[in-house]
Amino acid sequence: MRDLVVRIGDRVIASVPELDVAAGECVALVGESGSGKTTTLLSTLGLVHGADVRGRIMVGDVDVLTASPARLREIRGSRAALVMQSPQAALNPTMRLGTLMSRALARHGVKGADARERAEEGVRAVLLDPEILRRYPHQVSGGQAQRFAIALALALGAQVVLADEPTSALDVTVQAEVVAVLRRLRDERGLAVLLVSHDLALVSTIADRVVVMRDGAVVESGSAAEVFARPSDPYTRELIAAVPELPEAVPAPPEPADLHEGEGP
Amino acid sequence: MPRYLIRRLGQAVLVVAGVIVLTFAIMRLVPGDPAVAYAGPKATAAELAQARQRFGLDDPLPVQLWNYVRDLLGGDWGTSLHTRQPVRDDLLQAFPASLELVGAALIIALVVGIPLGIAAARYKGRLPDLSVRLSSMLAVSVPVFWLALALQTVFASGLGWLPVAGEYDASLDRTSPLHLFTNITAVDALITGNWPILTSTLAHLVLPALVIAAYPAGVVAQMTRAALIDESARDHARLERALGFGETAVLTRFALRPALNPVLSLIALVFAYSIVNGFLVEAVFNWPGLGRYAADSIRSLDTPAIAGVTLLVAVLYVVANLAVDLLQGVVDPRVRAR
Amino acid sequence: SGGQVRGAADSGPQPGSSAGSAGGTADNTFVYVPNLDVVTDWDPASSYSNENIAMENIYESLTRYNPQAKKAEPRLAASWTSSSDGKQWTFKLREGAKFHTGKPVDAAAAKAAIERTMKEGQGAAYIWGAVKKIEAKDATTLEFTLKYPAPLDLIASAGYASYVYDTTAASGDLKKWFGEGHDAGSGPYTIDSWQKGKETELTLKAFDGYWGGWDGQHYKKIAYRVTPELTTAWQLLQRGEVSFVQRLNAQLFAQAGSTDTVQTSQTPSFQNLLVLFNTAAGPLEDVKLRQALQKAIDYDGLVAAMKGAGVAASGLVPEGLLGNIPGSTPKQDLAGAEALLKEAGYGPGGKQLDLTLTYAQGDADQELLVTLLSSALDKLNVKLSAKPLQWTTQWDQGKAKDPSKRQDIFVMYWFPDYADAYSWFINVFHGEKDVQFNLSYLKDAAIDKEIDELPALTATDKAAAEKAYADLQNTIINEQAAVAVPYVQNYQRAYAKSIQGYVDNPAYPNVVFVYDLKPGA
Amino acid sequence: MTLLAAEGVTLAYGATAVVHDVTLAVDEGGVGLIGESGSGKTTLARALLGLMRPRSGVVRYGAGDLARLGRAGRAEFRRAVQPVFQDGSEALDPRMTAGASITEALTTHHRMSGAERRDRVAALLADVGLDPALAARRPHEMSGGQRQRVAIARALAVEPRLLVLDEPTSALDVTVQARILDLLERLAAEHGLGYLLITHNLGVVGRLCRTSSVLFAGRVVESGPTRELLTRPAHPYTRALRDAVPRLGGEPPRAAGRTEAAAAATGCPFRLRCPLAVDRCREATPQAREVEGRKVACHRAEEVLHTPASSAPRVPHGGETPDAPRQ
Amino acid sequence: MTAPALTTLRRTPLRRLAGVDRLAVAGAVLLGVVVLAALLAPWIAPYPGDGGSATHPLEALLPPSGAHWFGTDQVGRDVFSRVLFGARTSLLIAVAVLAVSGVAGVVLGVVAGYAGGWARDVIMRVTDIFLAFPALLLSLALAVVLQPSVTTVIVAIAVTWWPWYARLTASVAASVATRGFVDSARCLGVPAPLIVLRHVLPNSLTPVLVQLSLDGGGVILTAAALSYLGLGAHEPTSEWGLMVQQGQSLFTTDWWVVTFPGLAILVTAFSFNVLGEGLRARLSR
Ligand SMILES: Nc1ncnc2c1ncn2[C@@H]1O[C@H](COP(=O)(O)OP(=O)(O)OP(=O)(O)O)[C@@H](O)[C@H]1O
Ligand SMILES: Nc1ncnc2c1ncn2[C@@H]1O[C@H](COP(=O)(O)OP(=O)(O)OP(=O)(O)O)[C@@H](O)[C@H]1O
Ligand SMILES: [Mg+2]
Ligand SMILES: [Mg+2]
Repeated sequence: MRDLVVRIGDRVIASVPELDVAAGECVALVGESGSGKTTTLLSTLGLVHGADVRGRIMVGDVDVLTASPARLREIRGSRAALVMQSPQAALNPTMRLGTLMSRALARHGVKGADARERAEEGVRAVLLDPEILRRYPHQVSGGQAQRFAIALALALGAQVVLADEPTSALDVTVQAEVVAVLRRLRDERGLAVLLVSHDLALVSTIADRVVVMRDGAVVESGSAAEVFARPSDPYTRELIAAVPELPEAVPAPPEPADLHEGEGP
Repeated sequence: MPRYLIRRLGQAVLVVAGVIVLTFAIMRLVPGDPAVAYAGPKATAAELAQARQRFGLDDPLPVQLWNYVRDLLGGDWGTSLHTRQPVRDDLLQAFPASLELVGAALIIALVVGIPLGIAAARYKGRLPDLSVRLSSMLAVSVPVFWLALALQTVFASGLGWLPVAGEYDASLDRTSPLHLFTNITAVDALITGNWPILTSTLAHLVLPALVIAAYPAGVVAQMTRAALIDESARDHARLERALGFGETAVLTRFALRPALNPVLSLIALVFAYSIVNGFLVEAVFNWPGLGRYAADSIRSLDTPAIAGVTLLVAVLYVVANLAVDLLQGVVDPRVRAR
Repeated sequence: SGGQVRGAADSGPQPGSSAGSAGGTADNTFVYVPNLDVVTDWDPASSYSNENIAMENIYESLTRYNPQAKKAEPRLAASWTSSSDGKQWTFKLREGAKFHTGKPVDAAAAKAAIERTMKEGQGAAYIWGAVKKIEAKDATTLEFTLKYPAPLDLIASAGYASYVYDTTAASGDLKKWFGEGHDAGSGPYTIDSWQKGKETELTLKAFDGYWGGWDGQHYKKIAYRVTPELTTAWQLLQRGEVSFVQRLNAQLFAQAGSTDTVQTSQTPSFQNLLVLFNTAAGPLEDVKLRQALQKAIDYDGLVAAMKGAGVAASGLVPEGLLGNIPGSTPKQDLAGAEALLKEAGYGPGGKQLDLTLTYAQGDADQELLVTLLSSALDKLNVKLSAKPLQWTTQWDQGKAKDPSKRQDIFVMYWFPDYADAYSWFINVFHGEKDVQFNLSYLKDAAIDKEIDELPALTATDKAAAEKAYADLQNTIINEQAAVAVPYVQNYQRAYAKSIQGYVDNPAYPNVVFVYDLKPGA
Repeated sequence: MTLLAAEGVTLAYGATAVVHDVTLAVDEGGVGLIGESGSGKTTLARALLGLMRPRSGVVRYGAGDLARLGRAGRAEFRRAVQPVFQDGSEALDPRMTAGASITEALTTHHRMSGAERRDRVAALLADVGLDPALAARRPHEMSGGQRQRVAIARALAVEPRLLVLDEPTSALDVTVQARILDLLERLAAEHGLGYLLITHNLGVVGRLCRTSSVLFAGRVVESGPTRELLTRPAHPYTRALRDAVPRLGGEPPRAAGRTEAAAAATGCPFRLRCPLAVDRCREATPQAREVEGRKVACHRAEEVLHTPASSAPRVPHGGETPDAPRQ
Repeated sequence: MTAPALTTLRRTPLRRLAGVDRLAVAGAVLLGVVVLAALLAPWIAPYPGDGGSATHPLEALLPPSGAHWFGTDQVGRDVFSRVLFGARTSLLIAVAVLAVSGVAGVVLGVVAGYAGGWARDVIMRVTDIFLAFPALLLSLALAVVLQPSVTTVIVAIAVTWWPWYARLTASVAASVATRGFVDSARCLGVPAPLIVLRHVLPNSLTPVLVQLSLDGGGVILTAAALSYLGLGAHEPTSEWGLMVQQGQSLFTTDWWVVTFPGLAILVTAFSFNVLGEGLRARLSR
């Protein structure tokens, strides 16, 4: 994905001069509520309605704004997939997860045994039992639902996951689990992740690059390490300062050696 | 599910009990002495007293109520004053025809209303939407008795496309008599393969069913539209779009099922409403249903018959509600979990 | 209810019958359209309601009234004689007549039937009130001895309670047997199917053993198709689905007159509208108020608005019957009415007078009367609360034991049970122990006495009878103001063009003697 | 001094108990109540506010039982204890202006002249850092932060001694949240207020509360000095919570075992999610006991305290051990 | 962040109107016309007397013409004048029914919704029972018991209508009662009746008001149906349902007698529906 430029409407809801997400990279969009994060994310898939979207949005080699509606529907799901904020609400309540999965696969031309295989593989990749495909949304937990949404993306072969505050409705313990899955997929499969969040602490632990937005405009962007270490914009500084700190564990427990090897912001 | 079911059943029984009490109360308010009506105008004082005793009219009200309930449960719904038949038999006779009419109307309403609702939701805010909204509002605003006259005059007597009135061409009774099983003419004709009567019945059904369908079709279209718009604005619809499904597919393949739930819960209400609308329409089309029976009993202040119809329709409503609740469980797995 | 069959089980599908074509004439069935349920009582002894349109085709009485000749003609009785004092009547029965049960119609059977009817004492059984004794002299000779002189040949032609039927038809309770839809008549048709509440409530089929025989053209079946809406009935007739419509409104009747496929007949009837005022209780106890109401009715307007469905009445007795008093047609007089109201303390500026009125549900002409009357009264500060009811209900309310539950004004049609003016007086204005048809609740010994003398006078001295009738009408209408008579109905029938030989017989209101008709082409 | 306390309180909606046998005291310093969503925090708060009757146990106000207070006692309780709810727009009647809402609080317990009222409203608004002109606005005309401050001003209007703060900032932006927390800190210090702070944000408790309790599935699993709890958790659940909190620039958070597992109905409620669960945990419900300066309900608390985090819950790794789904 | 919120303050009344659903405006205008017709009937009707007790049997059933726009009826009354006067009857019934049942339903509903517990159970079960009778059916049964009149119609319909408002209000009030500001008022020590009056009631009313305007059409249809069955208004009152019933058998010959009152019912019910629908659309946004 290259050269993502978004300008919207007469009232500018989101204006992002430049935003690239490379394979295996996690880019985080941060900023206060209403700053245009979701809008930016959705315009990537041409899903912003009732607004005037200008600029150039490329998903792979497809220009979202000039592509035909059919072509656009083609890339949705198969190239870039969405993971939304509230896990259960994002799933159709009257449909077994497997039904949704197979319909989505069929939509992109995968059917029959092939589809079953892809579905189970996707589900396993997010550490779920394929049995979950037989359940309805209200029978799964928030974390499971969120992981299933990621599994959908994997099964469809999406190279980029667009995650809109995927964990803000979850408890911290569950959040950790979803984030771990995302990280692992990024590392192991080279999945690109565009993550929207307002939790700077969370972002700091996962994102490679950070884009800070305010009132529809980008105020700062750069590598995560840089932005957190030396925020240049006053607003970014305020954001960082507002993160409540836990009292440090004294003494800090030694890190287990077999986990989280070789990663970090 | 079973516990939920039991609770619903309990509620339904409670409501039916209330309905019986209320019906009883209304009946006791009706002017005129049932004993006089029964004993006849020339009854002597002794005969009157006997009639009073027979009807238990001298008992205290709670006892009368108890007797009434006991009779009802025992299948004795009283004797109609104007047909002089047991009310229960009258109702059994008239109800299938009403069911046939209202059933046909509801089928029309669903077949017309749901696609219109979908179309309106699909083109929300555009011309198709506006026209569906306006026409559905017209449909729920039209006085049925007037619509019945208008359609009959235009399509039956004016253009001659459809039969004027009646349940089927009566001369068919002689050329191809109908074996009755369910007492619903169309159904019986279908299962016995009586094609002349079936086609005749269907032709006769069209106009009255259309008239009765106007209201439910309007309601269903409005409700489908509203529920679909609601549903398609939900998060899950956004996900479905993001999976590459087009707007129409999102509406019909995904949003429709959860959206059907509110539509379904309307059906019970609309069903009862339509039966009552039959009171206004059946006479015009000479349809031998509950509506005509009710209208006749009302005009003749036939208390047992009025009570019978009232009870029957109210109980039907409760049962329909129950059925709809069960159906909702089929449509929406969340309900099953309750 | 599995396995029940609707329609005639015995006449399976007939080859060549064109399904869906003009129901009725094509397959030799006469389809009659009544606007109300047909049968309320199958017992020929007590039947006193709409079912007469069927009963007259199933049952026969000794004589039948001929409106052209204005006298009774033979039916089951081939001839009859009476003694000069009018108290002894001998009927000679037709030979070869059979009941549908297979039994022959003989004098003993006729005696049994009439005696049972008298004993039951219901409906119009009063018509036999003069009879002291019936004897079956031989198989065909039936002799009546009367308590007082009475026109028994006319009485025997009555539309109700005059039927001769087989009293031995049932092994058990005869009334119950009738109630199940059986008949025991001797007429040309017998019950084929009867389903209360169905659109085609009743069908009759030809009785093969009818004494008249079935040579020549006759309808073999009669169907009664209940159709409450006039418009619907008219449309059915127009499309040829039915043969005969009992009643249309004036507008539809006019349309029918100019429709090719339909013929019409308009006949003056013996049926007039009575507006009965409650003389016994309530505000109308005051005769001034009753007179005011008489004056408030817009007689001319009503007849005009009816457009031919009725003619102005002159007194209680319709034209064509002994006792009719020509030239006493009433007129509206609002000023007079207002003055009378004022005298009684009501009227504009006075107290508001609240009155209740009951009339027949669905009768357009009565509705017109109600509209005009309530409008006129509204101007006079009288509020009329009019309730349309089905007959039985209206009647029950009129007969309520508790006078306070009765209406102030009772609107109904009256026609004689046999062609004689006596019926109006004895039934409607004679004092009664229990209210039956005296729905003005008039109770006046002098009037009763005069009424009681009428039959004898009619049988003996026509001129005196004429005068007695005139006096009575003056007393009842003008002095007592117990009733207003706005119009006499014209029967307006519409029926299929193909039907030949239809004659409206006002003595049998709404009855079509189907046997007498020719189906035509 | 203890102002308000729950003693062995069990709370239920209909037949289902959602809070079991909880004992908790609120005194003048800040007290924190931590727990995941649905653990019963709000329910407990409602009981403490007298909005809900305990099925068993008592809520004590001062020396008396809250359920048995007389008219006067109740009025006094109402004046002394005030809530601040999660969402400011919820706590304010959408049809009332900010001024009217605050005035309602003022006049419920005191008679006041119009001028007095206006002055007090202005003063209260200023107190929470708002422009007094805001008094004329309705909730939908204000930002979330402003609404929350009006709600706080309203609570302060009756000059309470104790605030029950039910997730007062979770609906707000991080920056706004920080400002509100500052305000609370300041007010508590200035007015000598006691407060119960309910949250699932450990950072917030760490900053504002001297002591805290951790709720899991309606049971207090650990309580004691906040600092102790957060630095050296004695209950595996507390530990999981703490480890799962992402830290700015810190390590990626760790997930705590099978997070979708439900609370166990018998034995230790946490055992299905607990990496340290042993047979005993299934057999006996652990009772709260004193362990190194805190109360903890865990059979293996000592081990948790003294084991290094290496044996702490792990993120299940790789596709080879998919979670057994449980319903 | 506060900027978008602030704009609502600066809205002028005109702008606010422009923001209202166009359907609602259309409905309101249409209904306004009907209301005006009702109010001004005695002045704008060409034959005001015909709206009441005048009759002209000699001019019966004249087709529409310059003198009688909608023709004349069976007794020669001007149908146009009667349709205008009929608007008074219909609107009177609608307003009275909605007022009576609305107030009764809202009061009971708020009590049920706020109090909860057994009070709610009792009230809701009673409403369930009434709801099991379709409105027209129970009205019919009642109208049979009572003397036919406009008052009877009002009473009969109101009896069947209140449970809808009770149920609606109860559910809204129950959800309002769980909202923070109600708890917050309770915590302030505001007495329960005041809480209901000040907080619960005002915040529960909007959906009821929308429902009321939607129901206007239903009431008018039911009232017309009752009169059509002869259980409502009676002569010489101008009432549309009654007019249709009396002209029914004239439809094929003298269409105007039935057509215009029928259209009047349709238009009035339609305008209520459009207004209500518009308000509902506005509310749900
Ligand atoms: N369909 C729309 N029509 C008009 N304004 C919109 C629409 N969608 C979003 N907005 C406005 O655009 C701005 C940006 O919205 P967006 O949802 O992108 O913000 P966000 O950063 O995702 O906020 P949050 O953190 O609350 O999710 C907001 O002011 C919002 O009110
Ligand atoms: N009104 C209610 N009726 C029935 N159950 C309820 C009700 N309110 C809450 N519950 C249930 O009680 C339990 C505790 O709810 P509570 O709101 O106290 O949790 P919480 O800790 O405040 O959660 P959160 O962090 O999501 O606010 C949950 O399982 C919830 O589903
Ligand atoms: Mg967003
Ligand atoms: Mg909570």
